[in-house]
Formats: sequence, C-alpha cells, structure tokens
Amino acid sequence: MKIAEINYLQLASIIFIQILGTSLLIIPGTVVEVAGVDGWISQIVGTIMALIVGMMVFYLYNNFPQDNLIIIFEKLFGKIIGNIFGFGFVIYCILSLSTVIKQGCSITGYIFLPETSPLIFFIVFFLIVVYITKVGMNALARTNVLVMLLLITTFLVIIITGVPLLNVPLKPLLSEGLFPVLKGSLSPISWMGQVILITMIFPYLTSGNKKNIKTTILMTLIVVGIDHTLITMFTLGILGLEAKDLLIPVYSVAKLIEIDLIWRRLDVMIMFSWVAGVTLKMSFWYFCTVLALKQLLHLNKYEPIIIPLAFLTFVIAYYSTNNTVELTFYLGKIYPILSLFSYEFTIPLIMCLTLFIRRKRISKDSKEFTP
Amino acid sequence: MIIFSMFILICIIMTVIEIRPLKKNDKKKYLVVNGSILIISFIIFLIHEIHNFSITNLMISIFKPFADTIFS
Amino acid sequence: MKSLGVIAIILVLLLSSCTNSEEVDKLSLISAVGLEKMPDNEYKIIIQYLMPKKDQEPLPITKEVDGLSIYEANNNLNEFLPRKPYWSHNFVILLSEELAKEGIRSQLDFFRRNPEMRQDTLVAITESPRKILYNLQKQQLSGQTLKLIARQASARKGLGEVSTLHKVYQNLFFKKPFLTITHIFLDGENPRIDGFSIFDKDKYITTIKGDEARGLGFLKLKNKYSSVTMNCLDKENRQITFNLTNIHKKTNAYVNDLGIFEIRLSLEFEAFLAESHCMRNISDTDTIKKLEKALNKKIKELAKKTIEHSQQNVEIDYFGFGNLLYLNHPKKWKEIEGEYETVYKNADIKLKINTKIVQTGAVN
Amino acid sequence: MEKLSTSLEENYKFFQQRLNHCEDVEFRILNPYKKKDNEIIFLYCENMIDELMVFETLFEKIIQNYPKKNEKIDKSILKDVFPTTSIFFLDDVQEIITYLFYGFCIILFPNSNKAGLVCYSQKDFRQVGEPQSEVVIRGPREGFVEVIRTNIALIRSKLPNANLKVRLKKIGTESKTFTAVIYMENKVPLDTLQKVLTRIDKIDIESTHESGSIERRLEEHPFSLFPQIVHTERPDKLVSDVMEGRIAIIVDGSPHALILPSTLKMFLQASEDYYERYWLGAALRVVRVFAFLIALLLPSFYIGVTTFHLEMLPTELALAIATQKEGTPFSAFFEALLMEVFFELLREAGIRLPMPVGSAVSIVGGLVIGDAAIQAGIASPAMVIVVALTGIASFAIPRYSFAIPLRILRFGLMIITSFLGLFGLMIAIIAIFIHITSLSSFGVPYLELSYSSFKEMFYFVRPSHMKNNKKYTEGEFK
Repeated sequence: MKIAEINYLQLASIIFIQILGTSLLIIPGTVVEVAGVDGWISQIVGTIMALIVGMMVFYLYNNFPQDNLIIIFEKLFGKIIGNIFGFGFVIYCILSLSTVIKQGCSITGYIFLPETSPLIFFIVFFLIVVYITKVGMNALARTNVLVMLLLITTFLVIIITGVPLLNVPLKPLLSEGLFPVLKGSLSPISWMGQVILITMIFPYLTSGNKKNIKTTILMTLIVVGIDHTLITMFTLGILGLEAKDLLIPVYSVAKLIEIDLIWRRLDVMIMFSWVAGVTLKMSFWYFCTVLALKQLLHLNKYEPIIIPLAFLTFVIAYYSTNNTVELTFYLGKIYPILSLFSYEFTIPLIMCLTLFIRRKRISKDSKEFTP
Repeated sequence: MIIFSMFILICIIMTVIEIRPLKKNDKKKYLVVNGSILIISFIIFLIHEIHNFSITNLMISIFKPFADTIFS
Repeated sequence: MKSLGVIAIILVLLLSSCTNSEEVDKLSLISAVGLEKMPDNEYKIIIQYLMPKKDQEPLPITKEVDGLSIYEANNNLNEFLPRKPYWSHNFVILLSEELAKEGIRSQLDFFRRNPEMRQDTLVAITESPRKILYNLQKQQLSGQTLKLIARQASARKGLGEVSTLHKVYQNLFFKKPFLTITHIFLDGENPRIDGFSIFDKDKYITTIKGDEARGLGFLKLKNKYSSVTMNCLDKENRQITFNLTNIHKKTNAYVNDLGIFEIRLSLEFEAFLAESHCMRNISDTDTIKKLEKALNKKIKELAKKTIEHSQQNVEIDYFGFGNLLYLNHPKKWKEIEGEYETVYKNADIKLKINTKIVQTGAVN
Repeated sequence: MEKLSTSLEENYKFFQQRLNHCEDVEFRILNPYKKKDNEIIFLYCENMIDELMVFETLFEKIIQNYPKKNEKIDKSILKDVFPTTSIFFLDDVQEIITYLFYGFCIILFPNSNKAGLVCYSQKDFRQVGEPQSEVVIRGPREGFVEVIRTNIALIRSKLPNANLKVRLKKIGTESKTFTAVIYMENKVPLDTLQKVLTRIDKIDIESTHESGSIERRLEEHPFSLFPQIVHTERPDKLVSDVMEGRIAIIVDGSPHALILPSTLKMFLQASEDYYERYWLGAALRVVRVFAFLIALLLPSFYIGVTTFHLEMLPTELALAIATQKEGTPFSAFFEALLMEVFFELLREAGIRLPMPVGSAVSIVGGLVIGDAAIQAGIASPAMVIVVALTGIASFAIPRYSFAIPLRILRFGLMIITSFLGLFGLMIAIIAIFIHITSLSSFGVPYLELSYSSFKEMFYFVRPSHMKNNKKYTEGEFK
C-alpha cells in the first residue's frame, strides 16, 4: 500500500487541531482557576515550555525520519523495554482519548441537546471516528486543513467582535508572586505537549526537508500559544474573574457577542465549529492508537482492530467521570501531572538523552514502517 | 441498557464481518486480538456496573495527593 | 453486509434518541420576567410571554405564579400554560426592592445556571415589577422595549452602564464590588428611567434620582454622549446646553503616608454647543474660554454632588475607587481592606476637569 | 472461417451466409464478359454509404479499366483505378465485416485471399449546433455531435499542433465503438496517461452508446455519490483542459466528452469564467461555492435552527416564523420533506416532458409549491422560501452531474438534523467532507485545500495558466 503523504500545511493543521480542537473552549477556565488574573502569563510560559517539547519531537525526527514512535522505542531501548514503553504509549493514548471524548460529549450535550441521553453522543462520535479512521490518514489530513480554517475564523470572530466588550483591566500584575503563574502553566503545557503525538506519523512526512518541518512544528506551536494567550486575555478582559465561576468561559464570551446585522447570537455557530475540531482531534488520536497497537502486535493491517479498540476506548470514556465537577478536576489538576510525567515530557526527554549519549550505537537492522 | 447491548452486538457483528474475508493464518491472530480487546472492555463495563469504579477514579485516587500539594 | 451494519447502527441511533426538539409553535417565548417576594419565603414570578397566533399581532400576555424557588415557579407555569416556556428571548429581569435587599446574587442564580438564558439580559430594580409589567402589556415587544429604554437612558442621560446579568456578575467578582443597577420608576402609566440603585456588595441600599444621579455618568462612562445645562454667563435666568463627548479619563488612587485615601481624577471632554438661549454671537475666542471655564465648574459641581452623596449620605463607594486602589497598589489595598468604609468616608477626592468646546453647531 | 479463402465462390457463399437477414447489405457482382473466374464482387451497406459515389467512381472506373477478355482479373486493377493509396487489403473476416458496417465498400477478387476496402462512408447526422446542457452568453456556439470524426475535427481545428495526440481505441466486444484518447504530449503527466490507457484497455463491456457508461468503469470510486469525471459538450472547454495537461476521452455516438483527472473545483467552473472579466469570474465562483453550500445545507439548517436552536434567531424573526408556523399541522422536518419531494417531482416531470407541456407543468408547479400550499395550511411561507432558494441554488451549479449528489444528500442531512439537531448536522458534514477528501481521480486528490489550489480556484484566470501549467502537473500531485 502506498504511504499517505502529508505536506507542511497539513502537518501544521494536524498539530493545530490536535491541540486547539478541545482547548479553544476549555483552556481559559482551567488556567484562570489556578493563576487568576495572570492566566495569560501562564499561557506564555506554557508556550515556551511546549516549544521545548516541540524541539524534542524534531530532534527525534531528525534522527529517525523513516520510523515512528514505536520503532524508535525499540531502536533506542531494545526489544523488551521498547515494547513496554510502546504498550504504555497505547494505554496513555487510550486514557487521553477517553478524556477528549468525555469532554466532547459532555460539552456538546450541555450546549446542543441538554435533554438527550449522553449515550447518543458517544455512539455518534464512535461512528464518525471509526469511519474517519477507516478512510485513512490522507482524507483526515486534508479535512484537517478545512476545519483549521473554520477554527481560525471562529477564533478571529471571537477576538474581533470581543474588542468592544473588553472592560476589565488585567491588573494587578503578579500580585500573588510568580508561583501561581507557574502552577497555572502546567495545564497549557500538558495540552500543547500533545504535539508528541506527531511522532506517530513521521513516516508520512515524506515530501519535506527537515528544516521546513522544524519551522512548521515550532511555528504552529507558537501560533497555538498565541491563540491560547489571546483567548485567555479576552476571556479575562471581558468576564473578569467571573470566568472562574463558569463552566465554559469562552462559550459565555461568545454568548455576549452581538453582530447586529447578520447574527445576533453567535454562540451556537462557535460550538458548531468546535464540534468539528473535537471530532477530528479524536480521530487523529484514535488513528495513532490503532497504528501503535497494530505495530506492537505485528499485525498486517489495522482495519480489523478498529471497531473493537474503539469500543474499548468509548467504554472507558463513557465510564470515566461521573459529573462535570470531577471532569474539570481531572482535566485541570490530574491530567497535567499524569501526562507530563509520562509521555509528554519525561519520556521524550529520556529518549532524547539516550539518543544523545549512544548516538552511534543505535541498531540499524530494525524493522521498517508499514502503513 | 437496551441500546447499549444492541450496540455491543452490532460491534461484534461488524468485527466478524471485517475479519471474515482474511486469510486463515491472519484470521486466528485477529480473532485473538479482537476477542481480548472486547473482553477487556466488557470487564471494565462490569466493574463499573458492580463497584462503580472506573480508570479515571483510579487515576484520581493515585494522583490526588500530588495534585493537592502542587495546586494547594 | 458492511453497509447493513452501518444502517442498523444508524437506525438504532435514530429510533432511540429521545431528542429535545421543539417545534416553534410549541414554545412560548418569554420576553420579560419580574420577581417579587411573598410571605413564607415564597417567590412570586410575573412572566410576560409571547404566544404567536396566526394573522394576529403577537401581544404579550402576563401571568403570575408562585413557587419556593424560581425554577419551581417556572415549572408551575405549565399548570396553565399549554406550551413550554422558552427563556432565550428574555430581555428583562425586574427585581423588587424588597427582594434586592436580601442580596441579588442568590436571586439571580437561576438565570445564571439556565443554559437557555442570555447573559446580556437587562437586570433592573423597581418598586413593583408587577405594575410595570402590566403597564407594558400593550407594547408588542415589551422586554425589548424596556431594554432599549435603559440603553438609551444610560447613553443620553449619563446614568452609568446598562446593568446586564453579565455586568452584575462581573462586578460581583471584583475585589471591591461597586454595583449600580438601573432603576425603573413608574410614572403614571409609563415606566421611566431616571436614576439608579446602589448596592453594598450585592445587597440593595437605596436609589438615587435626578441631579444627584447625574454625576455618575461623568465618572463611569466611556465615550458616550451626555449633556450639561448651565446658566448663561450674562443672564442668570437663561440657559445654555452643551453636549459632551470623547471622554478621556485618568484616574489614580493611592493611600498617602498619613493613611488618607487619595483619589485623583482628571477628565477631559469635548463639548458641542447644543442649544443656547443667550449670546447670539459666540465667535469670540475669549467668550469660548469663559464658557469652557464655566462648564468645567458646572461639571465639577455635578460630580461633586454625587461624590459627596456617596461619601456622606450612604457611605458606600459605588464608583469603584477601592477596586482601582487594588488594581494599582494591591499591597496598600490589603492594609486598608478591613476598615475601607471609614477610609473611604474620609477620602480626599480631587477632580480636575478640562473641557474643550469643539463645535458651536450649525449656527455661527 | 477466419481468413478468406482463395476461392471467390467460397468467399461469396460465406458472406451470403454470414450476412443472412442483414438486408441493408448489398451484393453486386461485376462480370462484363460473363465468364467464370473473371468476376468481381462488391459488398456495401447501402445506408452507410454514398451510393452515387460508388457508382460514379468505383464501378465506372473499374469497367473502364477492365482487362481484356482473356486476361485474368487481378487486384492490381484497383491500382489503376485509384492513384492514391486510399485503398487497403485485409484478409481477416471479422475485421472486414466491421469495416463493412463502418461504411466501406468491400471488393472481392477471384483467386485472391485478400479483399480490397475503399471508404465511401457517408451518414446523415445532426449538424454541429449550440450545446444544450452548457449554455454560455459569451463563447463559441459550437458543440460536439454524435460523430467522432466531426468531434475530432472540431478539436483539431482549434489545436493544429503535432503535440496534440489522438489515440483511437475500440471499446465493446460487440459494438466496437471508436473511442479517442486526446492529450497534449508535452503537458500530460506520463503516469496518469499510462493509468488511463491501461484502464481503458481493461474495460470489459459488450456495447456502449454513451460516454456515461464508460465513465462508470473509469472511476476509482464508482459507488461514490460524487461524480469524479467532468463531461462537457463544448470543444473550447475540452481544449483548454487538454492544454492544462488533462486527458480527454471522446466516444463515438456521444456528444459528451470526458475530461480527467477531474477535481471538485472543475465542477464549479464554467468556461465562461475565462471569457468574461476576471473579477466577474472570480466573484461568480464564490457565488457558486455558496450555491453549493446552500443547496446542500439550507433545509437541514433551517430545521435545526427552528426546532433546536431558536435562540440563534433575532426575536422578531423567531416570532415571525412562529406566527407563520401556527396552524400548519406538520413538524418542520416533515414540512420540509414534503416540499422538497414536491419540488423534485416537478423538476423530474418538467425535464421529461416535451417543451410546450413542460411549461404548463412549471406553471402548475409554481402554484402548488408557492401559493396553494400556504393557503391550504400545508407549509409555512418561510419553508417555501427555503425550498425555493435551495432549488435555485442547485440550478446555479454549472454541471448537472454535480447537482445530483447534493439532491440526494440533502434528504439524508434533513433526517439526521431532525433527530440530532445542529450537532448531527455538523457530524454529517464532517463525514461528507471526509468522503470527498478521500476520493481521488487518477491519483489526483478530488478536493485538497492548499494555497495553490485556492489561488487556482479564485484567483488565476486561465490565460496565465496556459503559459505555465505547472500548477496542475506539480501542485496538485503533491
């Protein structure tokens, strides 16, 4: 089978949607809760830290442009430890994906159809995710570009129409010291650290030269960081610390926007594009999970395991948290620790160090990537 | 509950349909893999039904002390 | 086979989904709501809703219900209403003074939690929401009309910002809330807006009307029009009116070494001559200088009046000076946070007003 | 018998038998001296041939040059008759019969196992006229006809260039239909050409009379709702696409030429865009993209907004819709379904009927859809506006074949929206876009958003394109 090709724009859109797909609505809430008015500084700190993760990802790509994460594990740590890391990665993927699904379902449920059984959302998302994964990476990458445009438009609409509503000064600066800001930056780092997922699609980046891929990764991270910072600034500037009080602050901001001529109430349109983003984010995560499991089990094709694995993921997601309070707590406080101490920061760091130390003794005879 | 069980049923049928045209050697492998994945998901479902306990709860109970010290 | 499976799943999905679709003609659009206090902790809510009829102008219908909480009263509505109440097109929430005295934060909670509710709904205090709503019944879009009145009044009369649900809550989350809410009077048949209610945190204190209220606009508004009328320079019993615009405001608040709270306010306006009952010829630059001086004095007088009222009569800082201090000097704020009321009472507020007359209208 | 025998009698009998009941075939025996072994037999299909020419040129000249009584007749006689090499000899029976029906005159000689073939083909067919399905205000008025030779001539006259290659193939085991593959040698990507040629060779079909049946067999995703090959009736459109490096296929008997590889944007382009001012062309394309979206989404969006998200509408509009809706018995979904079905019925009836009756249908239809449905309380006026707008939008799409998937998908979207609201609509839209982006036409992605494709869609007009066609050959393949 021919390997799908991903060009720069598609790579950028994958990173963009993969992070901003869910965070666009949620991130100001989790950050403001910890860092208060200085939430936007947390976002800047988070972006800078995420750039380090981006550099690590590129360092891995530079050395293994033809392999993906599972093969890199094997090459770096040997067969046994590599496989353990690989299975850990699958579990990490399933856990993260289940939180994404839970967020997607609970927020769309709350906003679109509050009286409908939540199971319906799970089934709908299940169907679309299975379908997208079956169709494959090529279509996913192309649709990503489309939805990226949609999300950027949404973002710009919020920002531009939000300007007249800004009336709360972002002061006092650092009144509680630097510590809450750093604590608040954990959540953005964990979100933007998800860029580690593109290690799974290295072999697809066939058409690029390395320098361009580096700029693509880092520039996209910076753009996402700017988006995060701006959206947090606007949420704080429009709502003030009221943002702490709300379930989805950005949605509340969108509710205040009035474009008198065309649309008086824009919030549903914003949710409309958010659903698109979250669907594609789920699909990309799921694609990576399936690919990883397929490689670990040495299967020929990944198509036959799509449905059972999706079922497992959705069952875990369905039974993950009981209410929104628990979900917010998990997303804001538990997940950053969990992810940063595993595959988003610590393990990439170990990998890069190992690679740096034993650069010349990496086994060359290992297997090749097959889609 | 009815929806859920029908959903499981359809999932199993779709999986079988997916595996059927494969070669014999592959078929066995995929049956084992898919079967174990489905069994794991069923166990998770059962544990939640009986003890009301999920993986997220587990994570929360493990990491809560960390979180409390960091975000206090 | 494969497509059969997909069709089966979709069928299961569609047949089982208990959706919440509501046809348009099965809803009653609520356009205004009033809350009143009843004995025994019960709420009375007065709801004004629109029920469209074919070939007929939709006029609002007013109904009253009681309930232990507002949500319950909302549900009790359907004891006599054939349609589901729909809150998204609500424009006004009226609270009675009595209710507001208990703290509006808890009373407005229902409207905050309800995802249907718009956050830009007007919140207003009035003596009796019931009377106002019954009087409004003849208007086609009653809630919207009331909100438009509030908006125009705040812009033209200088009564501070329109107090929407979002603004109220935004204010309550400040370090030192300085809430003022639009007050609606009933003048004979018609509702009138000529003043505002002031709050201590979220508890209603009193209402300020007329001249005393005018000063708030100068201190709070940004870039909105309002007008000032003063006596002529030469003739005492004749008036001259200016329209003010393009406000540039500079404020600074700090606590000096003696522990006195000092506030420096400098306001710059551009003034348009709107109407003059004297002095047919104002082409002289000296006259304009004189007029500017007199205008400064008049504005200062008006602002001072309101400030004095807030310092002496009610002893509540509803201008947000306390919050200003927190924003600029958070450490100083912590020192005086406990006894802010007394500190504010003795605060030294310095006003510096600078007006420029830019235009004299179509007549030279 | 596969090859001709040397005996004239045997050959004659064979043809008599093989062409039994083919009463349009004429047998003529020329034997002026009434002597055995000295006769010539002519075969031709009288309706396919210019009989006058046969008599005037062939028969008369042969009689003039007929050898003396004692000399044997030989095929060299034809050389004296025709100075040019417009005659050729064949011995394969099957081929000879095929040529016979193409309009050739077959000449059989004694003692020879080869038959001479001379072309006198003449058919009376439709004249070159204005294309019916692609009307332009500005642009050439000629359109393809059913005869492949005329069509190739139309193309050749626009591009008298040796780089324009015309490769003839025969498709159909029974019909042996002529099919021409036309491309510019210096512009076409070779792998695409190879793919097209092999796929044409693989076509297994008994007969074909319209390029549509070949189109199905050339597409990579024949079960997709979306057409993946553009067809056109206009030579100018075909030539400009061929100049971009695309490949055209013309089938004998069909006025619709196929152009491939095709992408989604080609279905939204009209050839007129390139002849009018640039700004108009660019603006019209934006309009067509909107038309595409409206034709696909408007009814379901209306259902979603009025039954799930009334808060999106301004209060006045919500009230107006509610007032109109009051008194109609059906739900918004059913109302929309009913009106859409009405509309599709009318459209179908209008297309099939002859012109004078067709206009009557449209008058009745206008009454039914417009006024009467509202008067009878079946539909609300707002719904009628929505349905009418949807219909008009679907007519604004320049290619009829591309409006078909929209018509079908619209109903599916309406059903999903009626159950799951705008959420379901968004999910369905994503599914549709995933499907569209997964399609490819001969290795070229059907829809790919990139800077260059965007520029091509809205920005660049064709003249600059013609000079530098790298966008297609390089830009799209990546």
